[in-house]
Amino acid sequence: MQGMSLIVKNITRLVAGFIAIFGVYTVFYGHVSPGGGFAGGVILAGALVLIVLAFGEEFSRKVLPHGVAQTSDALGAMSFLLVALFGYMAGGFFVNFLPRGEPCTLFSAGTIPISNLAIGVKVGAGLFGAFLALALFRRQSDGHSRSPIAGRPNRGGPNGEES
Amino acid sequence: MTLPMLPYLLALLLLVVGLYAIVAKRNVIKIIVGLAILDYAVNLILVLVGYRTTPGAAPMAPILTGGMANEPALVAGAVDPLPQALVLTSIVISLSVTALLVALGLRLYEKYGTFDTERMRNLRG
Amino acid sequence: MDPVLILLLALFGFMLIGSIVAVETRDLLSSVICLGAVGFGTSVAFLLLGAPDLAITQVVVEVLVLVVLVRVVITRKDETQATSRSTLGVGSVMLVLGVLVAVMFWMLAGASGGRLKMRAFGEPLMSETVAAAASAPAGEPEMATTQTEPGSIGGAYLKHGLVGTAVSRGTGAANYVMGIVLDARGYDTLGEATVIFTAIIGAYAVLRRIGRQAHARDVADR
Amino acid sequence: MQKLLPLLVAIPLAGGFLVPILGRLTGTRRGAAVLPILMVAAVLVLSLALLAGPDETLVLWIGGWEFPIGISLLADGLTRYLLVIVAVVSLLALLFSMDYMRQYTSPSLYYGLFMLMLAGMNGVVLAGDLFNIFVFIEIAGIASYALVAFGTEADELEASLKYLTLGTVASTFILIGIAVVYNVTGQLNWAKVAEAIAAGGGPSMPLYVAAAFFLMGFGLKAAMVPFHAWLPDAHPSAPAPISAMLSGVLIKACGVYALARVVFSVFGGSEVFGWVLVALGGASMVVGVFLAVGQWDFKRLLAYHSISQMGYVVLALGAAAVMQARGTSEAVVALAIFGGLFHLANHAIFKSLLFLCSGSVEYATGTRQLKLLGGLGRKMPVTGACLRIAALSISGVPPLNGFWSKLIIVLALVLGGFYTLAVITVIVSFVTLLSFAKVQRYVLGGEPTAAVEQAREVPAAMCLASLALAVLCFASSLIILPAVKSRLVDPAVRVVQAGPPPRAKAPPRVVAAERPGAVAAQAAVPPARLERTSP
Repeated sequence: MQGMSLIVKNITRLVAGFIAIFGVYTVFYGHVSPGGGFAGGVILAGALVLIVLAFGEEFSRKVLPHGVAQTSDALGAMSFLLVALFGYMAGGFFVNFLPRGEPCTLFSAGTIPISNLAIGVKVGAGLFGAFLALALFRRQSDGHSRSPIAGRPNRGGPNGEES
Repeated sequence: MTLPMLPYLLALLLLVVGLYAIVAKRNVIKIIVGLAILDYAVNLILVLVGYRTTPGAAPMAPILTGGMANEPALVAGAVDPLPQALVLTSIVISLSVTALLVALGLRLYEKYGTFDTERMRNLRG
Repeated sequence: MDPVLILLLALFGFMLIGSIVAVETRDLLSSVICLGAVGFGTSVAFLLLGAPDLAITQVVVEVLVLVVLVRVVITRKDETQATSRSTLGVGSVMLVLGVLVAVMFWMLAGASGGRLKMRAFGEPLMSETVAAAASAPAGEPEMATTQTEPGSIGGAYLKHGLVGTAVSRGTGAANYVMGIVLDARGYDTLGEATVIFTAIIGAYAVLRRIGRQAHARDVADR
Repeated sequence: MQKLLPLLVAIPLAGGFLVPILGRLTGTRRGAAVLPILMVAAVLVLSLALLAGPDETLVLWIGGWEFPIGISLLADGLTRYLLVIVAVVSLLALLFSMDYMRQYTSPSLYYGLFMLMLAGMNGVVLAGDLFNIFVFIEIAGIASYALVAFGTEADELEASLKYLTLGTVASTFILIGIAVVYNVTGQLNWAKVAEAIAAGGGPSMPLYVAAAFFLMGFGLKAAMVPFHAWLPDAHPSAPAPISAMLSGVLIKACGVYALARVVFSVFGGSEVFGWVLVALGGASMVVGVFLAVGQWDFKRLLAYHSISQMGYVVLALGAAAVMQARGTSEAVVALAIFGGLFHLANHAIFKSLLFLCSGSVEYATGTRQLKLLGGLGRKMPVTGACLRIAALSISGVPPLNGFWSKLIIVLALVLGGFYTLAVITVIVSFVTLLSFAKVQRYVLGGEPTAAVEQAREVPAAMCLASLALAVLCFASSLIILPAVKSRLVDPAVRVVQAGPPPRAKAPPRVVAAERPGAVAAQAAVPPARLERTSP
């Protein structure tokens, strides 16, 4: 996929960082203000999607390669499960084992910010990966564009296993 | 049938529009549209269930601001947070379903060169 | 009358019209864009109903879905007109559905039901309280006689969820919705994260270039 | 003991998250199955330990939250019974997959989705909360939509699209039912919903609306007849071990189990619900079998039989509810429920065996058209023998398990006064026999056809999985022995029969809820937190 015009690229350069920061803010302040890990993760994915749309797919490989997106998707989900399992060791499945703190401050609510972070990473990486797979999926006939799914011919799939 | 029941009726009508799209339209994109409308309808019904009128004031979101001093007012007036938590989950689930549906639609387009399910073999019945 | 209700009814009207246009229009791109409009309408409705978390989430999800759908639709020329099923079959199905919804609404909104009646808009069960002497902690007898509990889980959460009591502990999260989503109902959220993970690897699986390998017999010969 | 409950979901979930990553890192093909098999074996051991444990209702409030706020996991007799069925079929299907899935690419995605589907089913069966049931049904559902399309051929994609569309409509209905229930009762925990309904004097009008939505939703998931359109497309399109999972356990865990739970344990299984279930079950039984007779696609034929056989289960449960409302003796009601649940287990065994055999046949010959097959009995002796056993079992030939469960259902129907239904059940059983006589004649009998010339017996792991299920076809007949029955099935029967909590006759017993650092509070558990336990 080709990038868009210079105007779009410049505006994206200006805006994408802010969108990403807003996403990070939404993730970290999920327990004191509206938002949370999921919304923040989608915003992060949105920032990456904007970069891909403006600069083209080749550029996105440098920002966040597809394999890394896939792996951090799974790792994010796994770390959320780990938060639950740490609670399991601390007394019970999903036990909030960290101190509650003072409400309305960043360091409060025990494990909730950690869970938010895990979900933010998981959703951001996962949706970006899904976007790459879906929006850049091409018919087999126009082989000039390299979709992330059909990285190389004769490769089994996105996992790149031997076929 | 008092007026306060009307929002539920309208949400149910939205549900019917979504079902109509799925039953009547023979196109993958229209099915995506129909399922999305279904999800909006059911999410709205859930949030409507939790809404609490605060006389003479805007509805109070279940988020504490300005320290613990405001907590009693919040408990007395805020809308129900539980349906909101359920809807948050439901939105994510419908997003997931849409992602999978788009993937299926793309593959079907690749096979048939159309989104029209009339031209696909097994989906006519 | 609650001004929120009037605004909401107007918004629902807009959404109904938008969704009908989205379903009926022949052009797929217009259909997708109308769907986006209905989605943003939903988001505004969430905001009106005191659910800013949902409004934010709905907006960002809608943007992402819209970007993907628009890309899917504009990069693929579908010359065939969107066809419909036979009018008669669809008509009869819709007639049945319409009658069903009318009957259901009548059953829902009818005053019958006594204690188990449908609560009207704006008056959820949580604003009522039930005597709950039994559920007061036995260790605090002075509370056991006077305690009343909200009528629903949500009400109980609003009351006890933040700081906690002897019966239930609190999360310490000022955003009650996040407190429920990530702590009290964290197990549901684990399920939710799993759903999205499943859908994404499912999409990868569906989008694989080559699904099958050489015929089984050749594989077995190896 | 209840400390173990989360592991039943957490282990397959971890498998689902880790297997795709490990697949990326190692890239081996056959090795991809090792971790899933170990994990499912662990789940099976845990399920068996639960089944062997004392018959009491285990409740675990997750995260130390308690009523009314938190989510609970709940394991009673019915749950344990289903957990074991799910784990057994999953383990054997995985074993079968090791060689069978070499026909497909990306095994790590396959095993990841498989584990997620298993996690979803275990989650549904363990959930003590209506919304939690919905979430885990979605996990199992989405994994199965993707698995149906795993071969990415046009047919499979279309079947998956149809399945996904109807499955999502079903989930939407379930969610509306949940919304109405929450509006009316203010509770989501189904035991508490049941209490609230009983306290309010039985289901009110709005609750009947909720029940209608639940019936439509779970009926769609269970492919009961007016809602069955997706199943004959979806089940045959999946890879054979997944067909075995879908027909063998998924429609049971996400459909029939949830249906039975909502109808019996929440709404109290009154006569109205009983007749609705009888109508759904009877229609499925008859329509399914007559549609199956005309099929020439091996797997499609099996899929129609799934509709028909699940009809038996739902019919038996519905008849039990009607009998209970009419005041028929408790023993007959228990017999009907036992017949239904016994048939549920039997169907899981013989239908997954049939699908695995169809997979073996397809693996060896490359076709599943009955007219192209023939003479496989000689070419593939093990698969042929397994197929024969399964076919006799599903058609209700003694001494196999299918005979006993059908006999018990017919017996219970006769004792309960449903003579017409009993006759219909017997007729459907004969038509099933006819249909499988056709399968045996065309697949096993006759001279080897051109497609079969080159066929040879499938690899050892596939044979082993089929043989294990064939042995189970004989072994599960033992359930009719009172000693085995009282241990394995009776706790589940009691759960269905007892209905919602107030009708439970057992005295309440405290099951200590898990609460970290609250030993003092635990010492004084207030009466509201007492949990119902079976005797």
